Amino acid sequence: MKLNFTEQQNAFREEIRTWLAENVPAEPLKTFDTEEGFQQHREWEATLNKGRWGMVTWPEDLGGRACDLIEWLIFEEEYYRAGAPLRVNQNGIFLLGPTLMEYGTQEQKERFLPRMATGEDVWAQGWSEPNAGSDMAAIRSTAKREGDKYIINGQKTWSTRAVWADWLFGMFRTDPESERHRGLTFILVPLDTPGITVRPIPQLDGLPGFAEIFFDNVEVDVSNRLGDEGAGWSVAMATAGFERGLMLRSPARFQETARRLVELYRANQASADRDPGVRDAVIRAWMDAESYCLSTYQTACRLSQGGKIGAESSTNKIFWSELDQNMHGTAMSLLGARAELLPHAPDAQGVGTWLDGWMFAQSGPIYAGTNEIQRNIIAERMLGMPR
Amino acid sequence: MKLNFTEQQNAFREEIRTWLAENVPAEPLKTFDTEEGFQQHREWEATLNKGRWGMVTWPEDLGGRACDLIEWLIFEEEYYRAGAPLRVNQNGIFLLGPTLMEYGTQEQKERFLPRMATGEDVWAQGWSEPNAGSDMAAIRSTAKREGDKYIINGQKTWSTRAVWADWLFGMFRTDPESERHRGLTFILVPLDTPGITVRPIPQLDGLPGFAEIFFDNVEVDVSNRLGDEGAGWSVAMATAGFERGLMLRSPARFQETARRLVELYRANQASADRDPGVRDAVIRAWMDAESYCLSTYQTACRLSQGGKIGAESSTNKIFWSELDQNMHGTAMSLLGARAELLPHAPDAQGVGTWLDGWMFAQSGPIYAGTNEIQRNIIAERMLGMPR
Amino acid sequence: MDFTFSEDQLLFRDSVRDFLVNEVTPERVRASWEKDDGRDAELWQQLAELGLCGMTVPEDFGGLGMNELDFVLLAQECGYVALPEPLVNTALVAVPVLSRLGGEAASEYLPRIASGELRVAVGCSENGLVEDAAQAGLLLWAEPEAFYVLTAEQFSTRYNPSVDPSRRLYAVELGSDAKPVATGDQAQALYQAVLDRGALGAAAQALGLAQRMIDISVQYSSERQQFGKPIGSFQAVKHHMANVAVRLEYAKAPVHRAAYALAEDAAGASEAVSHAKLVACEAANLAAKNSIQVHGAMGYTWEVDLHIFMKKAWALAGSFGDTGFHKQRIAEHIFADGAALGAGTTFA
Amino acid sequence: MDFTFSEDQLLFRDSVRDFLVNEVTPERVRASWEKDDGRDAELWQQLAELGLCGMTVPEDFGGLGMNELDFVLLAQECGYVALPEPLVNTALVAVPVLSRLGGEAASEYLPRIASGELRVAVGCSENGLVEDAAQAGLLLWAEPEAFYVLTAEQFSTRYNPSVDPSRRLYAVELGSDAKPVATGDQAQALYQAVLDRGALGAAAQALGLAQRMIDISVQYSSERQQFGKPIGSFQAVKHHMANVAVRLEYAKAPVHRAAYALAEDAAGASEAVSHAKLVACEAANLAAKNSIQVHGAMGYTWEVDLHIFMKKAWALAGSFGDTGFHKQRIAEHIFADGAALGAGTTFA
Repeated sequence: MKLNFTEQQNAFREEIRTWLAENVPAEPLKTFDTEEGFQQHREWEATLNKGRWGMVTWPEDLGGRACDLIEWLIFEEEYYRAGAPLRVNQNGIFLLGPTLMEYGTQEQKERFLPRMATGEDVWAQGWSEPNAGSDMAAIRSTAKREGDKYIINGQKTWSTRAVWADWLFGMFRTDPESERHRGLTFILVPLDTPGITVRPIPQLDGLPGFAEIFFDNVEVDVSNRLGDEGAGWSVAMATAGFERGLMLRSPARFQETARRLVELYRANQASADRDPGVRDAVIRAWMDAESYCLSTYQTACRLSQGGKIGAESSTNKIFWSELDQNMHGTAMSLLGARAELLPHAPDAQGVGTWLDGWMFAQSGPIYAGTNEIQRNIIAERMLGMPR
Repeated sequence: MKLNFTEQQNAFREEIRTWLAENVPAEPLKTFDTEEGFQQHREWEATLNKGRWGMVTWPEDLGGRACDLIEWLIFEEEYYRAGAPLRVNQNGIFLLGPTLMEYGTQEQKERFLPRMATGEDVWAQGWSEPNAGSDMAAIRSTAKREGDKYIINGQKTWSTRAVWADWLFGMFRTDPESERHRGLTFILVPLDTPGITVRPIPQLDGLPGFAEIFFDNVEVDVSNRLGDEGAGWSVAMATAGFERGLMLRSPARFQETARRLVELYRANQASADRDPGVRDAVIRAWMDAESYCLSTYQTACRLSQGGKIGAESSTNKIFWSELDQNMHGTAMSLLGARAELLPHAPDAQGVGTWLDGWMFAQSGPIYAGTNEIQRNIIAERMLGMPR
Repeated sequence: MDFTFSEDQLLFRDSVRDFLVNEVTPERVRASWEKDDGRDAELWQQLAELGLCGMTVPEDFGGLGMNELDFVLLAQECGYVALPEPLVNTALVAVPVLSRLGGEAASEYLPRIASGELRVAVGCSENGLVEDAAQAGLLLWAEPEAFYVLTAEQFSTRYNPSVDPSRRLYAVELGSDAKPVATGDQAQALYQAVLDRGALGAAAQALGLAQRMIDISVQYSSERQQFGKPIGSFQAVKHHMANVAVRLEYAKAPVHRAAYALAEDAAGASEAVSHAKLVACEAANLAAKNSIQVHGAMGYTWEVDLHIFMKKAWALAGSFGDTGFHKQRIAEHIFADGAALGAGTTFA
Repeated sequence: MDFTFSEDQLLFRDSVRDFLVNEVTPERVRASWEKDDGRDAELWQQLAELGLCGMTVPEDFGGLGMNELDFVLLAQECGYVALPEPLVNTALVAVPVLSRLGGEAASEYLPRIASGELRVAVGCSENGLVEDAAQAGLLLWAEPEAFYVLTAEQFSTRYNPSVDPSRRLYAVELGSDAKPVATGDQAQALYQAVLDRGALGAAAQALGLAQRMIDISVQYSSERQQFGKPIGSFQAVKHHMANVAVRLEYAKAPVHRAAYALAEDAAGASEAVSHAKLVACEAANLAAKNSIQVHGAMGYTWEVDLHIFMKKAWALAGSFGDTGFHKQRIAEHIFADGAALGAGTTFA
């Protein structure tokens, strides 16, 4: 055990810190749930890519830096510390990218990864269906093979970024006779294909953070299939693993929230201390964010040495999503009467983005497998309790 | 709505307050989980009965005062306020007594109620069996009818007070072919009948608060049956309702605990305030105890006007048992290093009975139907969620 | 000792509930969100015709002469439908405070409020922002040392949008000709009266909101299928809802006691209000949290009705005294030397 | 950056775990409860022979020369079996502190501790009571301004029974001939060293206790049938255990970091210890609460083994600095002007 960074790691940190200081936009971008904001974020992805900071964990020949997990954590720390924009590209970077590298053909890698890296192609997810939310095996959308085409029909929902994205990756039932996990295939679909209708779904803040997508005899070339026909489930499970596990939620995000919460508390201490539960919650928030960081580094080191991540990725999902909810809930209590004000309200001084964060935090325990599902997984797979 | 007491109610309060001031033992009794303490408590029941304060809700001709629910609440307030002994007789007063009055024959009432009132007969419960804890319908102990006798075989467990009690009331399967709720009969059994073996079960504090009872061809006269043969389930459900519902846990107990917690906090404020969660928990404890009192009075008034108590008795069980656990847990945190000391430890100044209370509080969410079962009941019967 | 509502109170509640549930549908709430002023003049007139705007106005001034206790069950129902119109602030806060102030202001304005002709807004400096100030013809503004009754010309407003689109909040600036109608002890009493009644209104609405979120979630989870059965049959989902039901059940009596205490001007009324507001808003917050979880991704959308009630619950938690304000009042009460606590002290 | 334990550390942990699980059965723990002194001389000798008593004793003094980090995994295993013998206090607290003190005391006593011949007790004034003081031939007593090394003749003891029958706690009274061996800054540093190492030992044991309570409860709930199926198949029971697993999982790294920080004398070690103790003891307390609930009435008895672990978890929560002590240290750290918080500060 050695809990400090190497010179090389420190130099890496210095490099990204310097680059970010010079390149992070002075004005915060508009949210990527608006068309203008989406475009701004797409441009930011291009800027990142020019600096070779877009996909730091990708191999160098794909425009990455082949960062190991520790370097990735350092990158994330500096990224959040600098207040750099959210990644509109995260479906690509963290989900489809690694899946393509593992399951894609050489041709697919060359075709998709570079354009993903530059932000030219932004990807939407196509997992859920109206009756297959937590239960992905209930997927009903079909892709019927006809020659070298698939003819897709059906409906996807909760597709994040789909309103302005270019491509969608998702699972479709290629064997109409199949049930549950069998007979599903992983297919990549250009969103401008005829027969596709995208209906935005407004989320809590009123903006279309996700969409429903309707497929009406949509023709997709067989070369857009990822992995074997009927093997979609195992390909998708790998992707879901990337999502639930380490890669999506770096500790930096929660540590920055905890830091801002401490600041908010200190700036309002007199009124905050009228409710002793607030001070307690702030202390707990800092400790939990710190625990999350320590545990993530410990897991990252273990994985670097060839360890595997298993059902404990479910503990990860529960821990950060509840921490995030608790921190933002504490901020709401702390802000009192001001908590309800939208950020642009003229008398909202000091409320910052807490309300947006609070609403966003509500999605944490829900998406990528509800926390109830995660608890089942922990009990059954990690603890070995009876089904 | 009129939230103050009548002159008559105030006079009643004055009367019991005066009597208690004169009669409550100056020295606390030993716990009734010891033989000596049991005897002391039996004597206290006799004293109470002499003052006609033993069974205040019972009819006057049975030694009671025919108190309505409000008077009973007042009685309890004064009883807890005076720090009077716990009731060794509570199985009788609150469970079997009301059941006998509802289901017993005139002969049974005359035979059992007066001796119960004086504490001459102390009653144990015989509900649970080793494989029928929360699931009472799984009872297997049998009572075979032979002439005017029942021949009882089997085993009961978690029988409170059974180690030194005189009688047991319980449920036995009289129809060996029957399943689940059918074929059960409610029978009263003298614990000195040949064939009965009582094995004490030591609880968390090491004392035998309950026992296992083994029945080996135990002969009981048919006249000891309560209700019809095979009707045990409905008789028992009434009893369980008395236990879960309003009658068992009067608000006074929790309000006194909350008061002591406030005192403990104030006596240790400097050290307690190092953990802001403690002050918050104390404030919440007081509020919840107050809520419990208010809600109980509201329910009592509703019942007095002919209302019924239904699935909300399950909310009652959850609310008080979690409140009790939280209050004692807060006291444990507050006491810090002293919390682990037994009351007679020479350097345990100021710890009082919090540790005993903490251990006892662990049983609240378990007995009389676990809180998980109660939550199911609330969801299914009160909210109408699907089974 | 009688902790029940009268037959009349319950019947009136039932008829108002029927009206509100039928008329103030989620669609109508959404429609009012779209309006510039957020208000629904037709609905307000309907409420006035039912006598609700004037319910607490003395009979001499054209009202029904009822009090805070009579109104509290209706405030719950207003929460149940997330009524956007400022009925609770009018009937439970502004009118009783104006009646206490008495004099010319009362006799001039109360009849017009009762008829629905005059909209009144009420705020206090603890809060900062005032609901519906720009839509009101009359503003009651309470500071600890000064109480104002101002007509529209005597103050200006600045709009502050809330997460709850029903709430139209305004910073108010008093005009140079604004003169307090009460100062000193009288102002202090009126300031307390505004805060306490406002907090009671928020608490009562929170009860209704929590109940509505339970009802919506129970219905959704009974219909929505996953893994081949309704999600409401999963124990985790049941227990989420049961936990809300428990907290809600035990928040009701405190709210009713607080209403009684205010109506009777009882000692300790302010602590009773603080207790009620804390437990009721906590129940509503838990209802929001568990309801969105039970709804899954649907709960995160603008499309299902849940967010109408959830956002109002979030907003009310900080209104008319936030958690810190009310907890501090409780703390001052229970940690005071010689405080009467423990068994037998609740109704003393 | 390497946050893993070495192969050697893990192998040693495994062999000690095997020994402890086989030898320190619940029956053996119960047997030691019955003894007057609560101690098991044979077991102590076995532990010494395995090198555990002297594990952190420098090699020059007959030990294995290891440090707090090497020992922390073993402390978890001691918790897992609820070891009654004071191994953690000896190897993780007394020995490192005596080594820091150095001089004659170290060279005289450390070899005898390593051999198992001399039992040592360690306490500090923050705590009040000292485990095993009456059974020890040597007492280390730390006050902020004075540090004592006392032989059995130099102090007297008064027994204080704990809820955990394994813990033999004593008030100690220093004899008139007791003289501090260190004062001033040195005493202050030793006092901190005792408190921090004691707290780390409690935290590490809490991890093991929590894991044991999970294991016991999972096994019990997989076997115990109700309503025709194992109770462990009910979602409410599963989620009780999953909640413990989550808290436990995220308490481990803080404990390991704290051990590293103490072993390396790193800046911020005391805050790291406080963080570790708070989260580990909270995980153990939650494990106790949810385990008893999963056990139902069985969990409330003296007969099932759960209470062996539960009571130790309760007791450790207040030992070597209670929740208030440690929370205050965290608060002083994070609310200080110029505190380095946020992303990238954890290992700075």
